[in-house]
Amino acid sequence: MTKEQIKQTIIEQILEIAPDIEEDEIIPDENLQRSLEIDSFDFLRVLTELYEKLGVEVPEADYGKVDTLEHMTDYFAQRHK
Amino acid sequence: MAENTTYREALRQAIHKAMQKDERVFLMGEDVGRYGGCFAVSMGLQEEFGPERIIDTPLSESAFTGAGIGAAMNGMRPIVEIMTVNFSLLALDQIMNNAATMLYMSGGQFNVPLVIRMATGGGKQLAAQHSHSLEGWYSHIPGLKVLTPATVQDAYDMLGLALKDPDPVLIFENSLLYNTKGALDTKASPLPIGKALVHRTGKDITILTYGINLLKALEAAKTLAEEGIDAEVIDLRSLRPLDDESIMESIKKTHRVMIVDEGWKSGSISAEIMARINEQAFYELDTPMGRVCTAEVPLPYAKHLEDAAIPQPKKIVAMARRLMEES
Amino acid sequence: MSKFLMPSLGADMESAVLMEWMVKEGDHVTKGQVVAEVETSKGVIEIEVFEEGIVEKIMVDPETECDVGTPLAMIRSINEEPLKDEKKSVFKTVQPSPEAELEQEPVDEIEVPEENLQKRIKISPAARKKARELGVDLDALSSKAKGTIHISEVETAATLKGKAPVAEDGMRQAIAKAMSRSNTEIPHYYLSSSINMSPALEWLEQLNSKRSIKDRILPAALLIRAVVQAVEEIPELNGFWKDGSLHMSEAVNPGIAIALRKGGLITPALLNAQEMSLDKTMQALSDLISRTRAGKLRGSELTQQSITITNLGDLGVERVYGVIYPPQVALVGLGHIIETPWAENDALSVQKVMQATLAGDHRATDGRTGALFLDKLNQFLQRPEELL
Amino acid sequence: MDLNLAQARKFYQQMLLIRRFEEKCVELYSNQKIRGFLHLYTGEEAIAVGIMHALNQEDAVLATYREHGQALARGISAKSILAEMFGKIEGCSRGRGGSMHLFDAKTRFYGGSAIVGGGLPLAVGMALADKMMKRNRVTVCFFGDGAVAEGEFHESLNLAALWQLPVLFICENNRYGMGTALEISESETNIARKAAAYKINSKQVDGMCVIDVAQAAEEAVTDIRAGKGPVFIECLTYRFRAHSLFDAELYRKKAEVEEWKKKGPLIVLQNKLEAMGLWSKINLKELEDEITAILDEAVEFAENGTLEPISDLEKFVYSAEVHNG
Repeated sequence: MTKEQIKQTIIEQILEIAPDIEEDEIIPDENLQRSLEIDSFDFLRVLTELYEKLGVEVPEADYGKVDTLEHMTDYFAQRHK
Repeated sequence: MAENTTYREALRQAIHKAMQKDERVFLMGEDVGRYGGCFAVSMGLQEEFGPERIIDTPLSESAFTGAGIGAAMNGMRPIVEIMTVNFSLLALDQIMNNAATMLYMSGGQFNVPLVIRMATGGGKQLAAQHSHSLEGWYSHIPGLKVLTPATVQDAYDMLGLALKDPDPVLIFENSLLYNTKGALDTKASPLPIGKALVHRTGKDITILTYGINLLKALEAAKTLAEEGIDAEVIDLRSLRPLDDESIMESIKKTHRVMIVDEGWKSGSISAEIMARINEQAFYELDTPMGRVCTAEVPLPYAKHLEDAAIPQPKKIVAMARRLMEES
Repeated sequence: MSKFLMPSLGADMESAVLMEWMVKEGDHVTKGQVVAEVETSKGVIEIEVFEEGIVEKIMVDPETECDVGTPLAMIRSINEEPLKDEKKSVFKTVQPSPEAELEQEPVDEIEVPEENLQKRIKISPAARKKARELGVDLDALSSKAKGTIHISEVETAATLKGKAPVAEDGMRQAIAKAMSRSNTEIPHYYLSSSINMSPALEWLEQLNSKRSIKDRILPAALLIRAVVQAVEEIPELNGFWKDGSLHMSEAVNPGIAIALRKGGLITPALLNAQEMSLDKTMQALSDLISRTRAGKLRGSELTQQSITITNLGDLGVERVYGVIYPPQVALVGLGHIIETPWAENDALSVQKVMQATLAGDHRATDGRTGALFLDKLNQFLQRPEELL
Repeated sequence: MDLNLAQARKFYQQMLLIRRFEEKCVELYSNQKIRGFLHLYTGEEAIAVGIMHALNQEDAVLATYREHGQALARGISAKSILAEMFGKIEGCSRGRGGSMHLFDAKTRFYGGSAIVGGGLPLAVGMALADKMMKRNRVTVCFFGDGAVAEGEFHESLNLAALWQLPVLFICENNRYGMGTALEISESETNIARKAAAYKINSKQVDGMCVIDVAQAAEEAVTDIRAGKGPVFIECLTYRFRAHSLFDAELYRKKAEVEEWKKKGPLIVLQNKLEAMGLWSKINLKELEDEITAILDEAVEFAENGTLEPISDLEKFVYSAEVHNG
C-alpha cells in the first residue's frame, strides 16, 4: 500500500466520523482533534478503524505522534507491512 | 442470442421446447390447433405434435378449463389457453373453487400443476366486452400465482418456470405485446417467479408497473429525464406473489412512488400495492402515493375515447411531475 | 338414565319452540324414533331420539321456546329401575354449554410516533422522521414554513441551524426554555473539590497497554463509572423533584452531555448505568455518542435521565458550574485534567488534578449530601480497580 | 351378476354401515360435535355400493357434497371420515374439507364438490389424461339431478363423447334439487334420454336395487375399459332424509317419503335374498354388532383426534413439489 493510499484511508475515516467536513478542510499539519472538533471518543473510533484497515495499533503513549494528518500518515506508513 | 424475436415467437418456442421435453405437457384451448391460435402463438404446432396434444376445444370455457385441472390432478402438465381474460369469467368457478383450493381442501394430497394463459388489456378498439384487464382480480386468490410477462425474454422464461411449478400459474399476455420485438437468450438462467426487475434506475421517483405499461412507463421516464426528473422504473413481473422487498427498497431511496395499472382503481392491484407501501414504508413517503389507472368506465369503441380512458405515457409524465412539484 | 336435549340442527340455530310431543311418559321408544316436533326459522322439523329406552319424564311443555342443548325429557334404558316420584321433580333445566370465547385475533401493532399532536402540522412522514433525526424543532419550523413541510425544508433548517441566530434554531430554543425555568424554579447550591487523578490515570494506562485498541478504556468512561458508583451510595441526588417532593429513581440513568457536530448539546441518558461494568460503560458510552451524532436516539434516552454529568473537560474548561435540568435534582461537572502543584504529607509534587463540582437542588438535598457525594467520588477514583 | 352368499352379505353390510353411519352423524350433529353442512345419503346406499363394486384400485372417483356413502363404499375408513367432520388432523383431509370435501389419495377419491356440477369437468380431464397416457383406468363421476341444469353438464358430456373418454357418469336422480322437484327444473325429466343426445351409451336403472346397479356398473366399466367411450347411468332413487339437517321439507309430502321408505335399498335386497334363499344364512345381529363396534371406535378415534396447529394455517396453499405424480 503506497503512502498516498494510506493517507486516503486516513482521510476516509476522518470524513466518516465528521460527515460535515469537506476533504480540503483537513490541513495536513494542524492538530486534528482541535481543528476539526474531534473528541476523544471519535478519535479512538478513527484509530480503531485504521487498526482494522491497516493492521497498525497506536498505543496511548504514541498519541502525540499521530496528532496531525502528516504525522499520522508517516506513523502508519513506517509500520504498515 | 436472437436479437429481434417477437413476443409471440418467444411463447411458441417455449411451448415447443416444453412439449418436446415432456410428454405430459399439452396445449388445449379454442382454435389453438388448426387455426394456429387466435393470436397465432401456436401456429404450426398441431402439424408437429398432432391433434391429441394440440387440442382444439368447443366453446366450453368452464369444461375445458376444468378438464385441464382434472388432467393436472391425474399426472399431466397441461397448458390451457383461454383466448382472452374476458372469456375467463365463464371459467372463474373452476379456477377459484377447484384449481386454487384443491391442494388446501385435500389437506395437501392433490396438487394442480396447471398453466393457464390468457390475453388481456384494451387499446385495440374492441369495446367494453373485449378489452378488460382483470389480472388484478385473479391476484386476490390464494393458491394461484399470477405472472405478467412484459418482455420477450420473460414471455419465454415464465412459461418454462410455470410448467415446473407444482401449483396453478396464470400468465397474462397483454394482446398489444404479441408483435413487440426484443432480445431472447434461451440459455439465460431465468429470474425466479415473484422477483421484480428494475428496468431503469433513478433517484427522484419510483414508477411501479407491469405488462404493456412497462413500455409506456419507460417512454415517460425518457421525457421526465429531459426535465431533470430521474425516474426509477420497476417491472413487477408478478402480481402474486408481489415483490414487497424490491418495492420498499426503491421507495426508501426515492421517497416518492406511483403505480401504472390498466385495471380500474377500485379494488385494483394498484390499490393493494399502495396499502402495502402504507403498511411497510409509511415513514419513507415524502409525498402522497400516485397512480395512473384506466378510467372507471366500460371501455368505449371510439379511439379518442379509449385513449383517454387507458394509461398513456403523457399521463404518467403528468403524475410524476405533480408528485415532484408537491415536494 | 340420559337426558334428551333440544338438538342443534344447523350452525345458525340457537333455539326452537317445542310444538308437540309424539310420545308420553312411560312410552317405549326405539333408536331414531321421532319423539317431537319443533318450530324453527325454516319451519316445523321432526326430532328423533338416539337410543332405545322408556320415556321417564317430559320436562318441557308444548309451545315452549328452548335453547339448543336444553334437556327436554329423561329417557331410562329398559333394564333400569323407574325413579320414585319425589326424585322426578328434582331435575331442573340445564344451561347450554357456554359459547367458546373467540381466540383474540393477533393484531400487528402499528408504530405510532410519540410526539404530541395537539396542533396538526402538515408534514410528510419522511420529513417528520428526518426532523427527529436531526433534532429540528417542528413547532418553530412549521410557524415559518408555508404549506407542507418536506425533507428539503427540514434539511435546510438543520444546515441553517449552524449559522442561524441562536434564538432561531429549534434546539437552542428548547434548551433556552429549560434553562430559564431551571433558574427561576430551582434554588441551586454549588460545591467543588479537587481530585488527584494521577493514580487513576496511571492505572488506566497500565490496563490499556495490556489490551487491544478495540478494548481500550477512555478516562471519560472511568469518570462516569465513578460518578454512578458514588450516586448509588448517595441516592438522594439521583431522582426527580415533582409535586413538592423528591422521588428517588431506581435506576441510575446519567444524562451525558454530548456535543453535536453542527453545534448544540444534547444530554441523552446512559440507561441503567448502575448495572454496567467499566468495559460495558465504555461500550455503551461509545455507542450512545455515535448514535447521538447519527440522530438515532430512542425516546427513553431523551426522557429518563435521573442525573446529569457534564464532562466538558475535552475543551479545556477547568471548572464547570452547570445548571440542573428539571425535574432532575443534581448535576455533576467534571473539569479538564491539568497538571497542578499538589501538597500532601508535607511533600510537594506535580499531579494531574481535576475539579469536580456538584450543582444541587436545595429543595431536595443540602450541602452535606453534596459534600458526601464528592468525597465518595474521590474515594472511588483513588481505588480505580474497584470500578472494573 | 352371479350373487353368492359372501357377495350378498358384503352388499348388505356395506349398505347397513352407511345407513347407521348417517344416523350416528345426526346424533353427533344434534350434540354439536360436528358442524357446518351435513347432507345424508340415507335411502341412496345401493348406488354407491353397487358402483364401487365394479371398480378396481386404479380407478378414480369424484363425488358431490352428499358423499359419505361413496367414501365408505370406496374404502375410506369410518374413523378418518368422522375425524374429518370433527375437524381433526387425523381426518382424511386433515380437518380442512369437512363433510363436503373428503379426499383420499390411496383410494383415488378426489373429493366431494360443493359446487353443483363442479366435478364434471374434472372427471373429463382425469379421463383425458388416462387416455393420453394410455392408462386403462376408469374415472367415475357422481352427481345429482340438480347438476343436469348446469352448463357444465352439457359442456362435459359433449367433451367426453367428442373425445371418447374413459369416464362413467352416475346421475343419482333423487327427484329433488334441494327444494326444487325435477319436474319444475327440467323440460326433459328423463335424464338418460338427455345424455343419449350426446351419442353417449346411456341407461336408466332402479337405484334402490344394489344388484341392478352393480350389474349395470360392471357392464359399463367393461365397455369403457374396451375403449368404447363414456357411459351414462341414471339411477332412480330417493333420499329419506331432508336435503340437509336444517330443512323442514316443505317441498314434499310426508306420505311420499313413507311410500319410498317401504322400497328402500335394504328392504329391496332383503326381499331378493329371501327369494334366493340366502337371507336366512345372514346373521343380521352379527352385522349390526360389527357395525356398532366400527362406529363406536370411529367416534372414539374422532374424539381423541388432535387439532391441526394454527401455525400450519398457511400450509398447502402452495407447495414445493407435486404430490400426485
